[in-house]
Amino acid sequence: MTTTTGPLATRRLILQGAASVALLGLGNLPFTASPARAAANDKYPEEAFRQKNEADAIKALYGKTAEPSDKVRLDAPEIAENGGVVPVSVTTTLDKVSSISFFVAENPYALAASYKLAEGAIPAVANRLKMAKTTKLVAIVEADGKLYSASKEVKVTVGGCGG
Amino acid sequence: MKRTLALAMLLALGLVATARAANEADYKAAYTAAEAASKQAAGLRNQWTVTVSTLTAAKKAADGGDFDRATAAAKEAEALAKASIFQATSEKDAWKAMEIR
Amino acid sequence: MASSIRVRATSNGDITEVQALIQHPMDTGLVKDPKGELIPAHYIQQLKFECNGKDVFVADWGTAVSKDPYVKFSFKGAKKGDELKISWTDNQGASDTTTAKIA
Amino acid sequence: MKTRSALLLGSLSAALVAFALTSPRVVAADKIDPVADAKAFQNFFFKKFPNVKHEDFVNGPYSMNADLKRQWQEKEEFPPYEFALDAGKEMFATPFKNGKTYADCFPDGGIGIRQNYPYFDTKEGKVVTLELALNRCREANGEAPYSYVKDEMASLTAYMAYTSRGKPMDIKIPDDPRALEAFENGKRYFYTRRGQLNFSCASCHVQSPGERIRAETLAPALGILNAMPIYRSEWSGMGTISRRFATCNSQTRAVPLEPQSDEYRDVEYFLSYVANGLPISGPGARP
Repeated sequence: MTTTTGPLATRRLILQGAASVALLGLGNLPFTASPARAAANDKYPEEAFRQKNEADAIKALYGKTAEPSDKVRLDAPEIAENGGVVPVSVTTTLDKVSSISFFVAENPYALAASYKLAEGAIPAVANRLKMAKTTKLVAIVEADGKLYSASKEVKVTVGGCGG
Repeated sequence: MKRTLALAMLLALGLVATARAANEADYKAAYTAAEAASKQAAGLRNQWTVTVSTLTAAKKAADGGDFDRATAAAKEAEALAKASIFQATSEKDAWKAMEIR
Repeated sequence: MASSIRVRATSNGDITEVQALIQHPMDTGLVKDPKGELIPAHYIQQLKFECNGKDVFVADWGTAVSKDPYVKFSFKGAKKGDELKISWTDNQGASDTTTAKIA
Repeated sequence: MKTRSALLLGSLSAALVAFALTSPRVVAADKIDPVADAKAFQNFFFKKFPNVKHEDFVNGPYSMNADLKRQWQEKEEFPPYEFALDAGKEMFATPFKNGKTYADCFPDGGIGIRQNYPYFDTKEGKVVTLELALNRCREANGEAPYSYVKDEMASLTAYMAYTSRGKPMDIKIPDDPRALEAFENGKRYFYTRRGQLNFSCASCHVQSPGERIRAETLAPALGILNAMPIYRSEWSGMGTISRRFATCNSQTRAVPLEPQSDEYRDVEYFLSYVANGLPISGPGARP
């Protein structure tokens, strides 16, 4: 994330503040909201990418919640070399995996990337993500209709000494 | 240790705000002095970015008619310029202390 | 000008490993340019990999994917010489496509 | 802001005094002796980081931190400077309006020669860097020179560096008092403190390589230019040596000089000469 100090950083903080306030209101949304169609369709999950926080984004994308599983191995640096380019990858021993997604909790919009794996695709993916600041990183794997997750904290800060 | 003390002292000296409200004449005097020091620092190829930004802030404040702030900023710019001149001259020999031999 | 997609697909007989690097600014729409105006959001939304006529891998991307995005995955069911078709579309309607032979 | 930098100033000079006391024997270095300087320079780093392989120093921060090295190697599989490299290769082969190309300006057609730059031009009596030679080639062929800090220059130098990858740095100092003077000027610039933060290049790259300045790990000065030009995630773009010098200056709050001004050419000459023997690893990817 290019370092934007000054007015913009404060604007983003206000943004996040507003987001968390809005979220409280959402909290009591009836759980039985219509589950989004299975992620396997071709449509770009517009709604999921608009969600601010990770729980909403998972619900919007998959319509169900995930349970942590040690079969999902999430690989990300402890201290990001640079918030703009963070190499992140996930592999899993689960089979019949149809979708893998990455959520960066502290980003303005939590859902970063979602991958749909067709028949024969090896359940693993590596990519480079942007992280606004030190954040929890969550990887979700949809295997045989159930959701499994792994998460890790990545420390992010700017570089350089003065300026 | 002695060298840095002098540097900090010089910096502090420049920051002393004049008691009575500054008027345009005070500002002009302070600004010309600051500009001269800044030119000298540039001449030594050792200008500081903060000197340049403080000088522009002084000018901006003066254009806005706030001569108190403008004079204070001009004085600070002068102090910064002087500090950078002091740094350039003292480093002429001081650099050898860090040289790997 | 060369395509915006650089891809390397290598097969060890059974599994094909695919790496792709795409030239794209991936602007989030939250960053200001030096003049203080917001740079409009401009990011790849969908990236598709097809082989032998069917999708093998589809990426849906948001604004958190890095500039000049990179992705790596592998899949079974293709062999050396098969053709891999890669295409992307972004939120401003631009797109690009290229094909690569599996080495 | 003011107190923070005063604090920095104070703590820094304390560290300086400590360093000065421990630095090896102080000898009146009136006679300029680049060979001895280079030997002392390299030994300082070899002793300070005994388990870093000598040729690994050219990988800057990645020679200092295992986790960073892993992140870097992952990126090197498909490096972000790939586009600049391809663009540079294409530009290098594209003839100028007069039909000539860069190959006509450089020995061996410009391929595999980066390790000899910068060199001391005895006719001009000054150091000539690769970036300067490229622009002079353009001007000699009626083309407008490129900006020293923008992508075109970075792409050209990326391609030329790539053709020299692995070759040991091989900078020569001719038997010419002006060349010795340029070397000494470069050395003086490298060790001179500047900016309100009162840092010299050595304050970071000699005193504390491997340590962090916020997110970044400081690279050792030895071999620091061998990986140039670099793709920096921080700039999410390519950076030439000129751009790196200017940004380093402004970080210590010193106003940068004009790109390719004598001081920058001389410090590049000094830093490249003391890295003689270490492999060229450009173009590089850095935080």
